[in-house]
Amino acid sequence: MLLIPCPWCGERDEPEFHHGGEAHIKRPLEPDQSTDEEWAEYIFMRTNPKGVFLERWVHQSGCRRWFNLARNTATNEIIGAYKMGEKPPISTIANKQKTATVSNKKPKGVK
Amino acid sequence: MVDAYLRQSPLAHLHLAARATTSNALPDAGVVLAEIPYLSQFVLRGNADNQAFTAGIKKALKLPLPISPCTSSVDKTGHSHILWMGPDEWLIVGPSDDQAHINSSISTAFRNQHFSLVNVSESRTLIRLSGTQAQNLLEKGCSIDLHPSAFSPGSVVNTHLSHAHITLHRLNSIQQPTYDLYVHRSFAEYLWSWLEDAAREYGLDNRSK
Amino acid sequence: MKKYSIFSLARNALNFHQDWEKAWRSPEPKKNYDAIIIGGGGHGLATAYYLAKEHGITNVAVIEKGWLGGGNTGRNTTIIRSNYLWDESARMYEKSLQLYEGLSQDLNYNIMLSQRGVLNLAHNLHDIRELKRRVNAIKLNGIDSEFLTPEQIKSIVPMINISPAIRYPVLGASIQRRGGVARHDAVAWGYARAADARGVDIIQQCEVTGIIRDGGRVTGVNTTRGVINAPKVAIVTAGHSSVLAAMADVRLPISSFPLQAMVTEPVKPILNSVVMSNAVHCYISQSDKGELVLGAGIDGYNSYTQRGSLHIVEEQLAAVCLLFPIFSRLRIMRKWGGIVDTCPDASPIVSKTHVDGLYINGGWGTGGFKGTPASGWTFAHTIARDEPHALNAPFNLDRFTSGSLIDEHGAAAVAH
Amino acid sequence: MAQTNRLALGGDIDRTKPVNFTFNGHHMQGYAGDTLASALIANGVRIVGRSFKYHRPRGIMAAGTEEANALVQLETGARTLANQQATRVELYEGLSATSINCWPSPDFDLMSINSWFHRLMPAGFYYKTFMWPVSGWKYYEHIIRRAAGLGKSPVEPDPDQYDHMHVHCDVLVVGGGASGISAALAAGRTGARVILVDESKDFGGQLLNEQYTINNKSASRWIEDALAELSTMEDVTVLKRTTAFGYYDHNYAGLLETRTDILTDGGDKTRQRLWHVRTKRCVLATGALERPLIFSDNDRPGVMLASAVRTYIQRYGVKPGNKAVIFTNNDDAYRTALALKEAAVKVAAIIDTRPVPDGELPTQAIAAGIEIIDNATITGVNGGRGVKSVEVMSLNAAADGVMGVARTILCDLVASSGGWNPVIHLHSHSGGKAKFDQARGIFIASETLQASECIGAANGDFLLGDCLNEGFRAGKEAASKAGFKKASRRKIPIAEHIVEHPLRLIWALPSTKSIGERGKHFLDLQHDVTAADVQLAAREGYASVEHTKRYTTLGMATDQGKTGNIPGMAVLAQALGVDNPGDVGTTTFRPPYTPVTLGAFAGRNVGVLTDPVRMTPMHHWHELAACKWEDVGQWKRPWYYPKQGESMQDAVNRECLAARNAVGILDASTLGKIDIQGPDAAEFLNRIYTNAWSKLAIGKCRYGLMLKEDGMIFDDGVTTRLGENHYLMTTTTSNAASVLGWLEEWLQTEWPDLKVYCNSVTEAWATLSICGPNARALLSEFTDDIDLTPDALPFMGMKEGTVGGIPARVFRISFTGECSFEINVPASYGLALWTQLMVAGEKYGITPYGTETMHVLRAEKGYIIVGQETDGTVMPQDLGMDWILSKKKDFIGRRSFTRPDSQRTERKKLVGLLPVNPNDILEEGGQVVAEKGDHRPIPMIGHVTSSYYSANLGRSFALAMISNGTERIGDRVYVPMDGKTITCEVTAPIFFDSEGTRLHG
Ligand SMILES: Cc1cc2nc3c(=O)[nH]c(=O)nc-3n(C[C@H](O)[C@H](O)[C@H](O)COP(=O)(O)OP(=O)(O)OC[C@H]3O[C@@H](n4cnc5c(N)ncnc54)[C@H](O)[C@@H]3O)c2cc1C
Ligand SMILES: NC(=O)c1ccc[n+]([C@@H]2O[C@H](COP(=O)([O-])OP(=O)(O)OC[C@H]3O[C@@H](n4cnc5c(N)ncnc54)[C@H](O)[C@@H]3O)[C@@H](O)[C@H]2O)c1
Ligand SMILES: Cc1cc2nc3c(=O)[nH]c(=O)nc-3n(C[C@H](O)[C@H](O)[C@H](O)COP(=O)(O)O)c2cc1C
Ligand SMILES: [Zn+2]
Repeated sequence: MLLIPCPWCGERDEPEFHHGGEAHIKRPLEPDQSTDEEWAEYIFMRTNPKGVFLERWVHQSGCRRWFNLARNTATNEIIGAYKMGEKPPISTIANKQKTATVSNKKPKGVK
Repeated sequence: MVDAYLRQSPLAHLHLAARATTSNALPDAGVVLAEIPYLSQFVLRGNADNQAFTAGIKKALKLPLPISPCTSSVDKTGHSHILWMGPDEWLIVGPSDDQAHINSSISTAFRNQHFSLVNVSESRTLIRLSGTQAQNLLEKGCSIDLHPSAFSPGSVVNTHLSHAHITLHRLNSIQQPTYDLYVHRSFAEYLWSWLEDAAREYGLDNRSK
Repeated sequence: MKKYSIFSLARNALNFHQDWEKAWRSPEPKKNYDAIIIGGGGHGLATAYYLAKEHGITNVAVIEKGWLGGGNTGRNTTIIRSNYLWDESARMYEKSLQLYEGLSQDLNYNIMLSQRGVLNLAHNLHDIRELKRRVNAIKLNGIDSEFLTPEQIKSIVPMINISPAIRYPVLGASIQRRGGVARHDAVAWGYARAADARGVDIIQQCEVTGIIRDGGRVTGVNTTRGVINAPKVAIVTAGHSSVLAAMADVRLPISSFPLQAMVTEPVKPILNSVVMSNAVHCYISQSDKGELVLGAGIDGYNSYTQRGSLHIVEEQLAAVCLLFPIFSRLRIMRKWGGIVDTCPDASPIVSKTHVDGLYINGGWGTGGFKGTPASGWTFAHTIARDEPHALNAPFNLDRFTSGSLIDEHGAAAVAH
Repeated sequence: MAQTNRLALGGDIDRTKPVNFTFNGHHMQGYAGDTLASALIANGVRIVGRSFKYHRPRGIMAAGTEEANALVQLETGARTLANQQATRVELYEGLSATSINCWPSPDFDLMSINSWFHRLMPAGFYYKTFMWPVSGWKYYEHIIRRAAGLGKSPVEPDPDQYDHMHVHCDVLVVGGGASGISAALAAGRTGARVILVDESKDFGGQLLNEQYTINNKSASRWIEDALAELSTMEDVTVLKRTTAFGYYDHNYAGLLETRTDILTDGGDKTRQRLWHVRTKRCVLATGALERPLIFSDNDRPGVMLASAVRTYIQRYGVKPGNKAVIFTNNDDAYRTALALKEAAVKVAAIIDTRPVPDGELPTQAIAAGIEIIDNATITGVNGGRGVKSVEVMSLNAAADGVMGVARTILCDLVASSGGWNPVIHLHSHSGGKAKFDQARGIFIASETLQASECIGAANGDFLLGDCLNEGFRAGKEAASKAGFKKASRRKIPIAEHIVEHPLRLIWALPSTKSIGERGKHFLDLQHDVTAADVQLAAREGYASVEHTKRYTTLGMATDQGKTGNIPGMAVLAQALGVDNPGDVGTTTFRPPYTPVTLGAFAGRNVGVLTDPVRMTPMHHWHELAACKWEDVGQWKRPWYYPKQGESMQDAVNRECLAARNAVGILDASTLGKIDIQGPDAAEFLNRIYTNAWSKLAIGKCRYGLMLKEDGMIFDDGVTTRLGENHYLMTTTTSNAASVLGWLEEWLQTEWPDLKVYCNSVTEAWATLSICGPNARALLSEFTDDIDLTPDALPFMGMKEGTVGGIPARVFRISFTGECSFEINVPASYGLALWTQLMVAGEKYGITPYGTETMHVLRAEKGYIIVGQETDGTVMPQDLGMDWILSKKKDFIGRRSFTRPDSQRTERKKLVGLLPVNPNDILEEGGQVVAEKGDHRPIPMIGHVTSSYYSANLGRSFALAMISNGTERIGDRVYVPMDGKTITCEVTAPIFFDSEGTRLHG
């Protein structure tokens, strides 16, 4: 059971939260102008990385707030929480990423 | 046509008063439970960063709006509270006859402010829990750290007690810790049964108000 | 491949079993193959087997980063059934069940298919309506399926509590009598042995770290044991689908979640069928060794840790105690987790990709063990012919763009 | 039977308290403080049970959690327990135990015939056979299954209660041996919150089995003092009989505390308590488990772990044999020889695999006059039902064979020691890694993912002084890292040390013939896995340690390989020609450390507390009215109210007629209600709902559909404008929480600029819905401040006022097609108003109706139910609801309408179905086909979503989703059901009052 740091309430047990999937997925501003592919990308396609993952959670049974979390999906290590609209804690992530066991590296094999 | 005495709290049909008097008095009961129905309760939503809003509330209710997470404020009588529910959400609690007062004093406090006040007095009932084993009892179903160093008097959290969602408020009592459990009325009977069941090993005294 | 039989056992016994040959070789990877299968789970191995058997393509490597069968194939609750709602699914899973029915003989490896019947319980009116919808659809698709009353359930599962007084009473169930369980490891090992016998190289302890492309075409893979070339590369890595697809810039609608299972201490036979319930989430069967095999719900967050949360297990075991109060004193002996790759419509992807020569098979989520044979069979066809078989054509990747999803959520919630 | 093997002196047992028990029906006696195992030994019992596969006689091999052999069935009836380790069962008065896995008795077991065929049954033999004939496996399996399992499951419900506890601490110390106690003391002295647990009933770990001194006092005094000090610390919790069974992410541990023994009716005490501990730091002082030596026929009753022999003597005052042979590769086992000697048990010899055992302990043994046979091994154990003698030979130079002549040594006890394995299970549970330490021949913890540390014997540090030191250091450090830095001036205790010489690693000891040819070298005693099986696995290519495990089932029994795994892996390494067993690795350690009952996991969430029953304010009225309930999520809703003698159909018919011809009343309190306020509320609704909201007048209601981004229907409901910036949204019962969540998600994550607040008021209101021609008359008796005339309060209007003196909102919304009034009153008045309406309504024929009638009435009108007509694959257009899709604005899901699949003409559409025979009722979930036919598969064109008999129509009818349905109106279609196929006509999905006159009436 994860221990999740709500930016407001502090660390609470996972069952108080609900996972909201990948963070920073933007809804097309003009859905009508988007192609079927772009629309599918927005609704369905997900990065699902093994390594640092920027994800959304809502403190459902607590303060009812949505927030973002940077977590390593290979170890479940939590790197940090940040509020909606804030930037991910890039430097901490970069540090941790070095130690993260695996991540979705940019493919090396592309010729 | 419908008499006020027909009003029914969610635990009314359990006849707690009758049970309390018939159950052999438990002088050493580790847990004391009571329902305190019909409190005035309002959900207040607004922007905590807005001075005008926080000041306005303080003026209207003569109570500061608790801005720090998981805290509460209480008036001198000890009967009115504002509980922090979220960064833009509070639960205002007062005696049962306070509904109109709370409603009008806040509604008239602001003009052109974006806020909301919703009367939820009927949504939840209150179960008050005390006794030497109160903390242990809660720990059977609640994952919040209730150690006094982590959950001091006045603390308030929204959380689970077993399968029920509760707002848990530790009162500012100097003696034994006393906890107020706000529970949605549809869950009240479940929660009460759960508490009774979990309290068995400690001995239970249910006092009706 | 030397044939297994009671006679070969007796013969080898004389020599203290010194002379058995290896079930599969452990060859060094060659430089070039006609096709590379990434992932030595049941699906990958089955794909290789059918490539060799059905399509004569034997210059094939299965590349496995760990030990073959060690992914979800080695950690699932082994429920096999074909009672799916939509025609597309029913056809695919029925093909699979039919292949399963002859698999021990086909592979000359006893996979211990035990068609002891799979029950899906209904606990409310909505469940009943949905189950009946499924039962009817399945029957009209020519697949065996029945609806049972609580009393009929009791006659098949005497230990279940059908009291109407419990919190979520058992109101009915669907049963597929041809459904059941099989030895999961044997499925992987049997396919591996049979594929190896047809010339497939199974390369374990070799992790694919990159997919090499030339223009829009695949040419091979980078691995921890060097570059291996092939004009066709197939990803069959279940929990790791997204990780591998990302190596070729292919985006997938997949998320990977922990899914847990557990076994109790072994007891004398007491449960002869497979019982599943979605409303009070649990699924349970008893293995031939005697332990109860129990599956939990999925954890609600992406993770590759092969561990899940304790509270999920607690909820699930409370459900077991509701349905089987007699099991409360039995003890869990071991619990573990797998990584399930779930699609938004709870149906798999067995498909070509926009990269020429790159194929993807994944998204089987919580229910792909039963799909293993048909998955391999159709995927082999897709790879060999560079076009899908009619059975897997609907399970293409494009459906997320076109909207023609095969939504198995509505009726099934979790599909094991 | 007398306690023939009870020593005259010694042991932590209370000789003044005899305890009676039975084993396989024989009456026996032990003492308070005994385990079942020590009592059995005292009574001279050697064979406790039979092994799993070959049904070989098996005795007691250990004294603790690592016991693999001595499993019993405890008690009978509801409280029976399967597969209990005799070594962990504390003896209690009246205990009754029986052997498992044997028939008729452990001494004479018919299934032992299996061991005759053992050569046909190597590892994995079943994969190679039973394949012919094709249908044969069914029968083979049947027979094989009968042999399955060990003990028996109870067949009655569990009468006991289980409990959960959730606690937090700064330092969790697992294991209460020398290391753990020291760590807890050091941490406790800083003022940190500490929890110290040990699985046993006594603290002390290995100290209890030895005679050490610490700080110049006996170890037991030191333990006593330490526990006394800990008990004075306010924030320290000490739990005995408590096993840390799992260690999880983010420093979360599961503990299982055993609280009542099996016979006591716990009363108010729960049998077991599962503790959930969230700790800041964790000290794992879980000790080490001795591993056996692997030699030919090492499973005979009488072959035991050397340390266990010592434990029985020191702690329980029993002797497991009369003449012992010690077989060891290390110094520690010499302590057993000395202990035996002291207890006046003959020690025939110490057989040491090492060439020159010359440490201090061997010297003491020689001084005690014990013969030491060095560089030697046991090549065979004689005595099928218990050790009678051993064959001993010298090891050759490579230690892979034997030489010289065999010497037979008479004995009835073999105490074997192959070294110690640190217990790193918990460390591994949570993702920690292990590495092999060649020098010491052990796996120890390396990287951890948690804030944890293994110390003492659990870290391979076996000397007492080191354990104490490390414990103090680790305890202090953990507390300090958790923020408690208070220094203590107390000194670290000092213990005397005997320096031990290194062990000699020979994993499978050679015999006169190759392994597998003569005798059996058992690794996994419970599953009968031998060294030959592991070698076979390696030979056949099941060479990964994980393959070997699964192919042979090594370590997969209830003991999870606590003694057999590491030797097994080493044997595998050897078979593969790998020098370092670390390269082969261990299999994964998984929770639970020792088995945990399902009941403990479930805790209090069983029986009536399985899940909350949500109740409306009128719940108990319905109950008194003897309604039948429908479960909707956690809610109980009245399904129908049968009168005496009425069938369900009778009741529903009566309710339906009353609602259309008189007045019906429904408890609709479960519908979700969301209060929406703010200047952007209308804009928000525009985006959330498919239709337009800006122009809705105050006091008016409007129906809305909510979609997900994929264009599929998610929820529906009526929203009312209460004020300028104030709306009240209603949702379906089951989606109430998800809709509020949905609104918040969009507001907080996508549109934070919108000024809107949403709050649930579902529970604040009781909702009483009355409908039918007499509804207005009834209601008008209750209100004088709300004008109920159609003009003043038309359909889709709302008025606030009082009803029965209670402040109320009255909505003219209808789900039945009748003129209806939805009355919302504060929840606590709901029951009062309901009761009054029932009284006053009697003259109007008021009839309470449940969800079934509601469903019939709405279906007659063609109103959909989300989740019944829809299933996540249905768009508004499919229901013929294009009218509700605004063309002027974007809304959630709209873009998906233009995806190719949304445009397909053959999509399923909502239609009505009328069975040609009006008495045929279709099955909900029935599949619709276009042509009659018995062939299967047969193409399906859709399915029946709702189907009822309508008393109002005097016939059956149904709603269905049918491909191209609208085009098929007037066609005949068929619904094959069990036994018959029903012919239907496709109609428009409305059957009653299609003009809506009643609605507006
Ligand atoms: C607890 C649990 C219970 C389940 N219960 C059931 C059930 O009852 N019935 C049912 O039908 N299904 C069930 N499933 C689902 C089923 O297990 C899976 O769908 C199925 O086993 C998937 O098989 P696979 O061969 O595709 O994947 P896997 O067996 O997971 O094989 C994928 C392989 O790819 C390898 N791999 C990954 N990355 C790389 C790389 N970079 N290079 C090389 N190799 C790589 C992995 O090591 C792995 O061996 C369950 C799953 C779980 C976890
Ligand atoms: N000379 C040797 O070869 C040798 C070998 C091993 C141990 N020892 C002796 O053993 C002692 C080591 O002390 P120590 O404290 O490190 O270990 P210990 O074995 O004395 O204590 C460990 C304790 O942890 C308990 N435990 C283990 N797993 C548990 C779990 N999951 N939950 C709850 N309790 C659990 C055990 O029951 C035991 O009481 C020393 O006295 C040392 O001399 C000597
Ligand atoms: C159907 C099935 C039955 C199992 N039975 C047992 C068993 O009897 N004993 C056991 O220790 N493990 C059993 N396991 C679990 C495995 O030991 C192991 O935990 C699982 O394959 C996951 O691998 P891992 O724990 O090594 O990660 C079983 C697994 C499955 C899928
Ligand atoms: Zn919060």
